[in-house]
Amino acid sequence: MSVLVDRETRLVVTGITGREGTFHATNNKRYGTQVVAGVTPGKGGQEVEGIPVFNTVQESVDKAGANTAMIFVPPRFAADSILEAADAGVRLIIAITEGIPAHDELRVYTQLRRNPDVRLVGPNCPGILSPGKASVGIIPASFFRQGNVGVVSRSGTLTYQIGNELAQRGFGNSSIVGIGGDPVPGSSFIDIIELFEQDPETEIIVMSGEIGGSAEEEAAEYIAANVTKPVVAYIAGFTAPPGKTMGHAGAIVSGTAGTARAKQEALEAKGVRVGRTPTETAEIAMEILGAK
Amino acid sequence: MSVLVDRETRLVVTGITGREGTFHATNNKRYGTQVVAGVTPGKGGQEVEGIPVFNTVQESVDKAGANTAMIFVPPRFAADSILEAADAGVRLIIAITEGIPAHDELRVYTQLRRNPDVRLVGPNCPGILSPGKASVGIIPASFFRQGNVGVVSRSGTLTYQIGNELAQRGFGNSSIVGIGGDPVPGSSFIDIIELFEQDPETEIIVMSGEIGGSAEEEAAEYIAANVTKPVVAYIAGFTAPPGKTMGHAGAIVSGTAGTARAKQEALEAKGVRVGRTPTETAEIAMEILGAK
Amino acid sequence: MDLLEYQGKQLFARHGIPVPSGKPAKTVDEAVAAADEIGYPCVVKAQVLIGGRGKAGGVKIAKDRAEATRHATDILGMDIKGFTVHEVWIEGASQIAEEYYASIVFDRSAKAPLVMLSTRGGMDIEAVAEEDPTAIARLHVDPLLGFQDFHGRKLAFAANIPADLVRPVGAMLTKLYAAFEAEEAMLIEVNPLIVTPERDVKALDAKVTLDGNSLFRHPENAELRDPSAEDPQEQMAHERGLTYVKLDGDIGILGNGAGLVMSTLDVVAQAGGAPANFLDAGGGSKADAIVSAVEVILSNEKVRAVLFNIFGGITRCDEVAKGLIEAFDIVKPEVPFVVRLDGTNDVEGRKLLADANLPNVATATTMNEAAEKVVELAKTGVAA
Amino acid sequence: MDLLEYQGKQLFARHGIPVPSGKPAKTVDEAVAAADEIGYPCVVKAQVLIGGRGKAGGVKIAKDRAEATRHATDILGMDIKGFTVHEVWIEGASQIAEEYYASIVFDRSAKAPLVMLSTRGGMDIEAVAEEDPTAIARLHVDPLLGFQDFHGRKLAFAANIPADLVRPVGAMLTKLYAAFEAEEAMLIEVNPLIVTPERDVKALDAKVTLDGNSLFRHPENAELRDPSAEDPQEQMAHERGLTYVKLDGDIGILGNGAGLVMSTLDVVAQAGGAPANFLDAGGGSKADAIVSAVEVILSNEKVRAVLFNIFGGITRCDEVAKGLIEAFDIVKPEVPFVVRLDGTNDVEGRKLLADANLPNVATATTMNEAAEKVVELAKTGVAA
Repeated sequence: MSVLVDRETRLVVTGITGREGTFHATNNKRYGTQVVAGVTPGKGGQEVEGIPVFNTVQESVDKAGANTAMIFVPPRFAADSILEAADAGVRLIIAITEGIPAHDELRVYTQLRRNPDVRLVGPNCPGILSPGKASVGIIPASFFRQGNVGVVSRSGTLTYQIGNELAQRGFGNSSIVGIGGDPVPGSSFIDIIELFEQDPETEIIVMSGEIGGSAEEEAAEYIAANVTKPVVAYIAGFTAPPGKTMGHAGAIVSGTAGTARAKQEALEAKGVRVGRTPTETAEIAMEILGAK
Repeated sequence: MSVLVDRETRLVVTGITGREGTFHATNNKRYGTQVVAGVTPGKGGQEVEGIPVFNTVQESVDKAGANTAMIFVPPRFAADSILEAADAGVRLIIAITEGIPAHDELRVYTQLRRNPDVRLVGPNCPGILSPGKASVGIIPASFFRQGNVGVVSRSGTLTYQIGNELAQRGFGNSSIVGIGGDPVPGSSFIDIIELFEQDPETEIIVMSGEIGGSAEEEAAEYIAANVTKPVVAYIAGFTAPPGKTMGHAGAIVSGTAGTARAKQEALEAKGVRVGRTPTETAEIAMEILGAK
Repeated sequence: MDLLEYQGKQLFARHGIPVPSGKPAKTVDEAVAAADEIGYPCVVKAQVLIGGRGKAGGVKIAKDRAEATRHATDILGMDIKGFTVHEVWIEGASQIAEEYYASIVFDRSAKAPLVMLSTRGGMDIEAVAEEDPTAIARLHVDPLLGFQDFHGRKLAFAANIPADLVRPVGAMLTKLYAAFEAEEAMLIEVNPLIVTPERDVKALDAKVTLDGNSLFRHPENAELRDPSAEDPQEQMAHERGLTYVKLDGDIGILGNGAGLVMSTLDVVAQAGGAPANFLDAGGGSKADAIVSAVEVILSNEKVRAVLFNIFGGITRCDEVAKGLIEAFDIVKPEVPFVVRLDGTNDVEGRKLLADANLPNVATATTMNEAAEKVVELAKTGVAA
Repeated sequence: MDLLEYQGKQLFARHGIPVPSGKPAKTVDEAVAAADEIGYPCVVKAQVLIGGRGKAGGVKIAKDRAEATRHATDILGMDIKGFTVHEVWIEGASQIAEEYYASIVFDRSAKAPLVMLSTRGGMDIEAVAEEDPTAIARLHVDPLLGFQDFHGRKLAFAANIPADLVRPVGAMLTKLYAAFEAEEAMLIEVNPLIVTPERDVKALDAKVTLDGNSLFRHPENAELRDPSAEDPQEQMAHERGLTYVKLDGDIGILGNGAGLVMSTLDVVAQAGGAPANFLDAGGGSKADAIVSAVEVILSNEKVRAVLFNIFGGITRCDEVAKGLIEAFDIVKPEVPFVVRLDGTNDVEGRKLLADANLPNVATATTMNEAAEKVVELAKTGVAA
């Protein structure tokens, strides 16, 4: 088992004819993901590396049976592309695009929330990897192998770093889910932790957070109330000075709330162990798995 | 029993300090309805005929326990007033106001539909009367008495006409519900017929429709599939020339669909008897009740 | 409220929707001056609030000034299905490669705007809809989310618009929707939406219906109502805040509430009579509204008898009686009246009427009885 | 993107939000001319992207020209918490009867705009929030429905705004929300929102943060970025499309992905070092981006050692290695580098570096090892 993407995933890639879209769609396909379609308006009927291209997401659903969409269009078109995928009946939408206007994200989130059957992961996320089954997005899949650690992270490269630390210690992953660091992520830590809790393959959950917002604090409450599996956390941004933007819009620190320290304390208060570095985080996970 | 309004109704009247608002709120109270509050922004703390006035609907809910709102504000403020009532947790909103812009109605309808706990009746409707229990709106209540005929109607005065025809023949009403003739009514024939079907006091349902739209045709389908009680219908507008507006925005005839004839045929095809005049409609109802 | 074609095009232009340029004209001189300014060939188009003007000879191409003069002379003053042409619109002739159809309708049944697109424009779209419903792509829009770019693509691909036109046609739909929403329209229809040989997309016609209830938010649109295009009686009623529709018969009808008035028309027709009008005096009618209503009804010379059918709710019967008494004092009608009063304050109203003892006014206690009486009076001048 | 006060007020004015009139000035002469034009008394206000300028002496009332000259001279060039004042805003002095607080925040936690209103304006709102949270009325808005009139009333009554001001304050909130939405703001704050003795409502201050990602839709706002208000290194980075934040330490940091870079700062700090900057080279960094990044990092003279921490995903390690080699060729850095490459094409990247044999470049296989090495190098110039 794993969460969200697996051998049943039938992926449509919007923006497939762009340079990056082609590169990563091809990578995902090569990994073994069923990439059944691409969408680029006006290029319907073409093919990209053997993947048929359609004019609309609706066509990719009707004709190629797509059930998952990866959004790879430029930021100004991404909200429209996500709404199109949802309208076409796609149940899981994974938005890689970085730099989507925050108000676009807000509109999309508010609209999608009205349909509980549709799940958005991202935007501004590296995607989802279920090692040995399917890779959707830009996670360098060859570094990870199948196992029992579920990883959920707001940061792309930090996800790889932590996954890699685990891999070097011999641990594999059920799934690695990047939820993105944008102001309005489609899925929260809680949403993904809930899935890992239900996933039989996952034995331990590693969550990687960062400064800004309150998603980690909310996850702490949720974990204490609902999660039976061990959770280990990492928080980036202890060194960030207050009031400075650190690249993610999600990383605006306002006052004390949202600091790395506040998040660490909130998690530890609920019994979640927090590693001080990616390495220490991996070591704690290892220790817990060893102790089981 | 009865539907929607009864002795449990705790009414707040928005626009209570207006001339018509005061007149009808007082009338409703005199009939026995629990009129617990009025709302006029800036006039909180005043009283209207012994009814306390609040600044916001929220206050009327919090302090006077209002559970039903009657909207009596001028058309340009009505959409806002309906949304305010819904936001304040009022479960039943009865909008009397006539002349609300159609796009306002559309926004309100779309927003309220997202909350299945809130029901809007109207706008541009005469209100709801459950004889002997409560009267909310402008229906001349003294003409009607308690009984077993449920009436639902798009037109105000036509409702009184039909109710009166029944009363003259000795029949009373469980409830009389005006749904209004506007482009986007909050409740449809189907919504109210569903309630009458479940109401033990109601033995027969009279629906009064008119030209325009397709609400009567949709009701015919619903009745055939879901209603066990006898339904008698009346349709106004056989003499209306196509393409002419007859006062209600709801009464724009386009082509053949939406004509009185088409509605009559749709209803009769599903076994619903249609009276040619209000008098004949009352006679059919009488005949069915007598036959029972 | 329906707009004339050129008013619709001016509204379109405000929202950045490409339309041919043109000028309105009310006289032949104005029309020829406009044609000279626009250049030849140009099109002289009758401005009337009714369809089918092309077939009726209300749209003509002018190659030169002589033709422009001739067409303007022919069309101005022309009668099209009962509507007199008071104005023409002169516009530059467009090169047409394709004729499409686009519209946005306030769909009451779905309770959402419905956007439609077809490549089969330039003809009667209802006939297309009947003959081949799949030729028209349709899409409902969530009014709180609004029209999205993908909606435009979805419609365009579904309607088989050529790939190079998907983007401009989608952009046109986006702007039409923005106009529909911003101007609070009930209908926006473009037939034909043309493609020029240069592959530009333009609205060659414009049918716009606005929501009369929203005009307080759109003062510039409220001014567009063209009284000269309305029937004089309807215009008088409108000025007095009454809802009045003129019909072909000889029995004047007044009631309160649109449903009851429609029902009254039906009952009168069933009794063998022919209603002369629909008149809804509205909720809460006061005496002076009744006076105005009587004046409007009697301004139609065909009227041979008048039926008042009132069931009081928000309207009080005593107010109606007072208004009727006052109207008789002012107007001194020569035709017989039948009055039926029921509902709020009916006892008081009936007593007022009885005390006033108006000439030629009969009363009735039911709607059917009232209808029968007035039909008889219209035929014979004597109540049955 | 933060706006200066006067830019925020000009944005407000575009949306019909009442603000005092004024003029910006960059020199004392300009300031005095503006003061003469506006009239006395007027206020000379430092324009800096940092709060607390009042306490720092950056806001002064001028009764006459002599005072205006003195204040402009004092304030222009002044340092406020590390920000140099390059510009002042001269505005007419306002009569103040009441000072309120209003703001709209893009609330990430609730995923909805949060509107706040309080009668306790003119002071540090965070202090008010801590001392008496009930003094601030709060309301989340459904972004698809938008701000409704009743929201304004609800907030105004909840904040105990006097009855005569409920309508104008509500109208102000409606306009602020319209501006928030139309301009795609992340924050709009008015503190104080004043009531004049004539009971007019005005925005006496304006704090506006726009969403940098949306500027392509707002070209007029994109032009407001004031490079002179930014740190020179940050400005250089911005021009080159890099996300760079200057910090106080001496170890230059480059990584790919904000999370990894933040983590790198933490690990360096834990190892006893002090980072000189945050620099995210972004996803898919190409060689020339790396060259730019090295230039930006080294333009900070405090930097004594540089750490490259790359975990390739969309970024390919060979591209990073190529960029580093090219940068050494162009910039010829004098400080030592530690490079850690993992992820996509890491083998190729490491080989390129090994073959290039750059002077003063050490490699590391883990993040911790890299951090320890660079801290040691910054201290001693020699790797541990």
